[in-house]
Amino acid sequence: MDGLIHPALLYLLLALGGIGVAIALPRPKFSPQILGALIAVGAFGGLFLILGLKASERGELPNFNFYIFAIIALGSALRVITHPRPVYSALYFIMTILSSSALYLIAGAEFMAFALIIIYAGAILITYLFVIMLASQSPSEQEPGTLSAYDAFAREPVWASAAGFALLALLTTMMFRGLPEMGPRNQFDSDALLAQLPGKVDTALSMEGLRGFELTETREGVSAVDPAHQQVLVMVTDVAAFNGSLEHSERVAVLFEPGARAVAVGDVAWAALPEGLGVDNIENVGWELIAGHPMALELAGIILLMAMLGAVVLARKQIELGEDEKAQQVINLGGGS
Amino acid sequence: MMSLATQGMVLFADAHPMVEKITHLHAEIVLFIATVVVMVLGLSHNAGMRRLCGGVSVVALIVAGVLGAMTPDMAHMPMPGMSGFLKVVIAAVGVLLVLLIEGTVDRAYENTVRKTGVFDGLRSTRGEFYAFMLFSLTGLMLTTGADDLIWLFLALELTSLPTYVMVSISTSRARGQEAGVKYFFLGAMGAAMFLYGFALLYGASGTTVLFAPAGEVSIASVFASNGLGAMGMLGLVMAIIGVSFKIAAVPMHFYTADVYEGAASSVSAFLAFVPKLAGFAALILLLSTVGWTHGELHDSLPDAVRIVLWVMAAMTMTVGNVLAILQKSVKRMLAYSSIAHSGYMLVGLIAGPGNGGLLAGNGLAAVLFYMLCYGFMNLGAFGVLASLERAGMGGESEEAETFADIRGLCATNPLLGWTMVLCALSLLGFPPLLGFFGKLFLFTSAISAGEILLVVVMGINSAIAAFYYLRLVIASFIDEPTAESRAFGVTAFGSRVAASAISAASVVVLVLAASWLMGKTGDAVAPSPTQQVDLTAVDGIHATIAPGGAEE
Amino acid sequence: MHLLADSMVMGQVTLAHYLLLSAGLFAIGMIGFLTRRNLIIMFLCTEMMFQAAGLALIAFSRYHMNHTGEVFVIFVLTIAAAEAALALALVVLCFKRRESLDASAWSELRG
Amino acid sequence: MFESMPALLGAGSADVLPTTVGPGWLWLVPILALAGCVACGLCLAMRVRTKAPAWIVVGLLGIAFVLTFMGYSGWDSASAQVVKVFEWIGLSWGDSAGQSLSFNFGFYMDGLSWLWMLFVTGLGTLIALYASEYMQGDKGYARFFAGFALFVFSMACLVMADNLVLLYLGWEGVGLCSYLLIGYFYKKPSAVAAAKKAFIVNRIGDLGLALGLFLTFVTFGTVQYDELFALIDQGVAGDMARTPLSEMWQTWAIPLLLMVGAFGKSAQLPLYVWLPDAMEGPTPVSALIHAATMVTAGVYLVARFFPLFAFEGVPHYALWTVGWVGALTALFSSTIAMAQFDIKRIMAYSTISQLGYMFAGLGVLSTVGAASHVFTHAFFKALLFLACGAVMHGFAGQLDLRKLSGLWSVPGWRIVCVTMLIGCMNLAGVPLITAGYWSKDMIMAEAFVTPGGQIIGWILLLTAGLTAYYTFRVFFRVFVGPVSFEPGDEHHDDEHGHDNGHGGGGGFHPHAPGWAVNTVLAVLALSSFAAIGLYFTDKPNGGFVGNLVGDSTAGYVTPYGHHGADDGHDDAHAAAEGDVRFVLVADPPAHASGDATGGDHGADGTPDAAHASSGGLILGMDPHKAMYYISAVVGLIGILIAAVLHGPLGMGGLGLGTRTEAARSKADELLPALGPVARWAQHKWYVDEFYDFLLRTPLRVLSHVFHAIDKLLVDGLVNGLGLLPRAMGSALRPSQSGVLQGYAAGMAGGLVLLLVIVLIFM
Repeated sequence: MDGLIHPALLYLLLALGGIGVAIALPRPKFSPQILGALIAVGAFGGLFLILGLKASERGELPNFNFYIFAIIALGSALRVITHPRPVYSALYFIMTILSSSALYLIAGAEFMAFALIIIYAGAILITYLFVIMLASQSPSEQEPGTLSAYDAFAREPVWASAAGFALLALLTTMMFRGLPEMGPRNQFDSDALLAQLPGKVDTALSMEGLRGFELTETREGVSAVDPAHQQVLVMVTDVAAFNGSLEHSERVAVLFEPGARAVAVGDVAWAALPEGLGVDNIENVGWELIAGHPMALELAGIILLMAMLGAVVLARKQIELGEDEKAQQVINLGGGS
Repeated sequence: MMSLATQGMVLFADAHPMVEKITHLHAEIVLFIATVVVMVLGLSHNAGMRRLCGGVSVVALIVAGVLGAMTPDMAHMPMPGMSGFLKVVIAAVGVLLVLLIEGTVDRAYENTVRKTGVFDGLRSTRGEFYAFMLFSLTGLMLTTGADDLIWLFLALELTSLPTYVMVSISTSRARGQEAGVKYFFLGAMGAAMFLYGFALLYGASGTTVLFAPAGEVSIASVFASNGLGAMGMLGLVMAIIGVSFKIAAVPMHFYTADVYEGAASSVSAFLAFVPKLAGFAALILLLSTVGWTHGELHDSLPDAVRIVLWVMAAMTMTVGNVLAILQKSVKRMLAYSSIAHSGYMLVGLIAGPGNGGLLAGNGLAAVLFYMLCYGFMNLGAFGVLASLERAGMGGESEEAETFADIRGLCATNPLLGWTMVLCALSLLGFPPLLGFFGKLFLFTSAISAGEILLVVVMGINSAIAAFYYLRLVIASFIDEPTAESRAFGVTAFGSRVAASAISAASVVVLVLAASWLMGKTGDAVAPSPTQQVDLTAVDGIHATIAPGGAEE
Repeated sequence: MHLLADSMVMGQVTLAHYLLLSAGLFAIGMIGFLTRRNLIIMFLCTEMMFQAAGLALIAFSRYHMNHTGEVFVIFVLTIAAAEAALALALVVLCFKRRESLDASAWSELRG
Repeated sequence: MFESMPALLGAGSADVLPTTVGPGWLWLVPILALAGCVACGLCLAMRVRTKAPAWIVVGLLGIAFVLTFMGYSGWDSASAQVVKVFEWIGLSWGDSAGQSLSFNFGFYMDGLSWLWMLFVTGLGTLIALYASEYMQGDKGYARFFAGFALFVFSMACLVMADNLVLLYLGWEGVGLCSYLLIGYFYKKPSAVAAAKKAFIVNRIGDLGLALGLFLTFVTFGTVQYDELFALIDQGVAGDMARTPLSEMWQTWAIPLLLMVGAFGKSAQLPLYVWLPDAMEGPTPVSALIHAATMVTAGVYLVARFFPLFAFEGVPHYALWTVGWVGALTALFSSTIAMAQFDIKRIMAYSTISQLGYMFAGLGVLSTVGAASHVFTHAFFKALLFLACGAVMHGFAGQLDLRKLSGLWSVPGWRIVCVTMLIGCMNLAGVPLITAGYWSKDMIMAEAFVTPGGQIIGWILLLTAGLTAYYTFRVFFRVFVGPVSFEPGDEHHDDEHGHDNGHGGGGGFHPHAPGWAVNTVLAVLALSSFAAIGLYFTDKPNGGFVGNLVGDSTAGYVTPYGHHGADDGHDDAHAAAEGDVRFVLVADPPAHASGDATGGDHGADGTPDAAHASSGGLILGMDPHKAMYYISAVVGLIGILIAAVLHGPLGMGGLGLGTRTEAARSKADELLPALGPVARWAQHKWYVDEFYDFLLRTPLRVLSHVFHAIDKLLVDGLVNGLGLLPRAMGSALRPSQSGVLQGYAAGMAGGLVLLLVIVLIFM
């Protein structure tokens, strides 16, 4: 795994990217921004290409959409920092957010993908746009199309790009070095979660026509006891563990008589798990959020309250006494009547 | 058949750490309630009600301190008693900070109201100011007990976000806003750094839980069994560097002087204690996940982390001290010295809890003790500045700021003058004042950890510190008062003077209790007897469930 | 949505893709913070750095097959929103005083 | 484990002074001083304008002295009294050795502590009495006495402490008081600068002491003297394994660190620079703090830890450094003293020089000599300073010896003159009748018989001659000769009415000292003489000081046994105790074995043999005896030269008596043309030529060189210590440009650099 990208190639491409960014940053006079952006995106593209080749070698090529959205995200991120007009920067940032959310989707984080669009692109960035509109000098006053001096060109583009890409080089070096050393992965625990969602199990079983079970959590999953038939339905979350001889990994329901101590292969009646008896991403996230981090949720609420208060305090009229009031104040302080 | 019902209950209890956690949070809850009360009180049309804000805050802090003292130990933490101890410290210093902050914001406005009797709710910032303070203190208390990365992240943000607002509104001068902008923007960058570090820590370990009871997965247990790895190392170092923004350590120190100078003195005192303590608590927790057991003698951090901290500590001390020498403004000088003090305390972090051998100086206890000392002496020094004011432009009073402003203070105002002298000497580490014991403890722990070179650097830096702390002593004690310095009178807010004087008195009186206090800090960071990183536990998690069906 | 959703398991090479992207966003955000002098754009860049952390969290979350990372992202969003609210209020305040969004306009305190 | 130790050390803990419980009321001694400070603070707050603060302090210090004396009388010699007042810090983090840090507010009273306490409280009382008159009318009267009492308190803590931490507290405390009192005339920028210099230079020394303290704790696991010295006596460290000290680098490193502390406080090369400037303080302060007591704290520290300094089996780097630095300091500062015109500064340099003697004495293992010299020096130097102070006070701040002459003949100044003469005789070492002669000789004699110490001895001998010269130069110039003076330009804050002083001698009436000053001077003068008596009492045990030192940590490691007939002080005592065991590394084997073979005391029994092997004979005599004659002669020569050049024998000669001020001033100039003097008496040219080319020129050049070194190198070093951080600060200052993004760039750059470090070291 160490050879994900050859270090020399990695640093070469990163250096190229740095040069590209440095060129792309706005300058007062000659500013070949397009060229720079192309170089930078090309460098990133080259990196992803190499990674992709490596991935296809190992047979774990990511979804093709990944590459598209990754390049869009990086390209628009680049545009955020290079576009001389703040409004466009903010719009490009929305672009970055949107492509990020697509990447979230590719990674299977559906809830967060949509939350990102709604909260970030929808709420926060709109506020930004609003403030940019509010705070920019209106171009009509001056010659239309001119930029504020501080937007027109970048500060220390070369040094900043060098520092940024040095940081990127360090981060990637260490992360790629660290990847193969990472600990064993945890198991996806969404099925174990079933145990804690008795209502969901109940609904799914009802839909399959398996009614009248009393649901109880057990260590392996949910046992649904059918009092009438003296049957116990156990949903096994890890079949391979449940029985080492089974190689396929579909989830199955195991029906067997109550009171059976050990389950031999021969004693097991296999049945397919009812359709819909799985846990969605949103359920997982919700459970993790509510059951796993309830106090953090409260804390986030407190922070939002604080931020609201802070924004109100900051944005309203400050205690700046007008000239008359100042004069009055001096008299008050001095006279003391 | 198994007792399904009972087992179900147990499972349910396991799944809801809320019930368990909330028993540790009584102090924070009280503070939050007080925050809301203060927010509402501050909007009252009745001036008497508005003035209650300070009182309510003080009472709430005292109650929170008592509750903090009663906090049960968090057995799964590496240092179960730390949170409870720190809550008491926070409450104690917090009370003084509230007293000091009295009247910071709207003196001019309050005076106007007093004269005219017209209240304009839109222009009062009194109650909110206390609210922000209590928010921040709540966040600080939450930081000390963080056992989860998410929790730690949120608590750190709750600690710092209000301080950004406090700095911005602490004076109506442009400087306050400049300080606010710098502090906020650089703070956000620091936050992004440690957030990225947290993300990598999560990536390296697969969990956000920092510490968990034996047998459960936590970052600490994963690191203990699998090693840190490059990913974990990167995450840890980025988290450390990001968090060191809060403690104003090099290279994240740049904002310090500008912000402390731009903010009102009382807010500077707040900044020098609250975010700094939060930063050190967070650093202690983060470093505890890897532990100080990586050296040849099982007595140090992993090499790379140790060296990074080493460089940071040495640079921080030196940069803070050499820049402090050049300052004309006392506030700026104290800001740079605050950087230097962070450097001293980083030495304690490097030393770690010691290995229990000959002269097991406990560096973490030393850090906490030093933080306690620093809280008092620094508050006293800033408090003197906050207590002196003169009529400035536009009817708004100006606080004392430069060395020239406090010339001959011992002659013109002996109480404040001696407060300044005592606090300066204590900051210098002059025996037998409290600061001396703080340094003594740090030195001892560093020596016992074998960091001789660092101790020498620290010693040299303590000597350099004499240059500028003595200027404080000279200015207030030896120099003659000038017309300029005589223009400064004592503020109308007696509580500020009281806060400064109490701090100075603590610097002297607590010396007698130094032994007791050191014992307390030692207890606070005593390792949990049950906290053994169980190597088998981690394997157990990944082990598949043995076949066997329903168990008995 | 399953059209986009990748396979259930994210391998290390795929993770490397995400990490490269995340680190790239982080670095670009930092470069932007250092070069752009408009206060709003600067803050936008810190948001980008937050976003980079969010992307890494999602990728790790997938890799580790648990959802803690996703939950972390929710909180990151919360904090980003809170910071944005405060930052924008502060920027407006500053703009009112100086009629400029130039970060260099605020450099009176120094030394 | 014992086999690894030198056989000599096998005696076990019997050699440590047994500890007994001392009188519980001993805490009154420091507390009385502290009470004085508090009372003066109250007077200051209540703006008391009377002399009440002085009387309070004099009274309380007097009581403290009486109590000290009572305690001393009740002291069972050959034991160390331990008084525990309360436990200050008691921490433990484990059960094994070294896992606790505890120390008391408690006292450890052995001979060394008693000796120091006796003269600290005694001199403190006397000088407070003097100051009651001297400081009269000054605005900061109460402030002065508050600082004064606080100083005595701190000094008492330093001396009486039974642990290193309390000693450190006292150490810093005396430094602070010194700082406050030097800066007493805070309106004078020079005084403030001097105060700061003193403080900062002392901090360098304190750093050494602090590191020594920590290292001691690390090594021994305790800072309590009784435990510490028991461990040293057993020759083991405080760890579980009881590692023999002779195998540990700490054994020689700790003394080196402590030595740095001692050099700072006792103004030795190169840390002496603060002491001459410290004369900016009021004269009583110079007398008490910067001559008699505080500056000897370094000697005390080395003597206290002498068992470690002279520990056998490890290199004695510290001891040799102490000896050499002491000797060089003595020579160096005496040459500077010769070129000075300010009499207080001359006294300051002579103090440094005499402190050099004490350190040299310690370096050649003569703890008794060093302590004796501390004791006698305390009296005569305090006397000299107070006499100078009286002159300064009377002549409106005039301290230039070119502008003062013939005070002997001014009415009302006779007591000052006589006492000054006594002081000068002591300092110059007038043979037989002065205590200073005996104590100085003790050191020199030891130096000559100590292997490797001969050069130190010769340096000290040369210094003795120079000392005699410059001492009497002052005396002859100021007190003898025609009456002529020019008042200084200083108007005291008091209401003495010297404001007409500017008109030269004509309208100026020197203000003769009052009863308090005269009394104190007289008492001190008598004490200086009486100090001789103390040497000769109880002779078998080496006299009063010898006894005391013998019954202390400094004496329990008694160095060579060998002594001249007249003061066989520590020898006999040492023999009785049977612990002559520490020898210098440079010691030839013969000598070592002589000492080492089971308490036979070869050196004692056969002094000549031992000395023959080490020092040889001088003038066919035992070096001790020879030294008595030689040093007497050297001293007298010095006085003679002074008399020739500056006194009644010189210039115009005894009978000619018409020398003018101008001529006398000329004599000090290096101008080749001596003008009128040349015309007066042809035959004086020889003297002048000799003076100029053979004696004076080289010495002037030498002292100029040293002075230049002093200014450029040493002073520069100290200033540089301040300059370096400032330069670094100035270099770093641009980083704080105030630009938000500049800071962000710094943070990003720092992050990158630290990550590079991680990458390298991971």
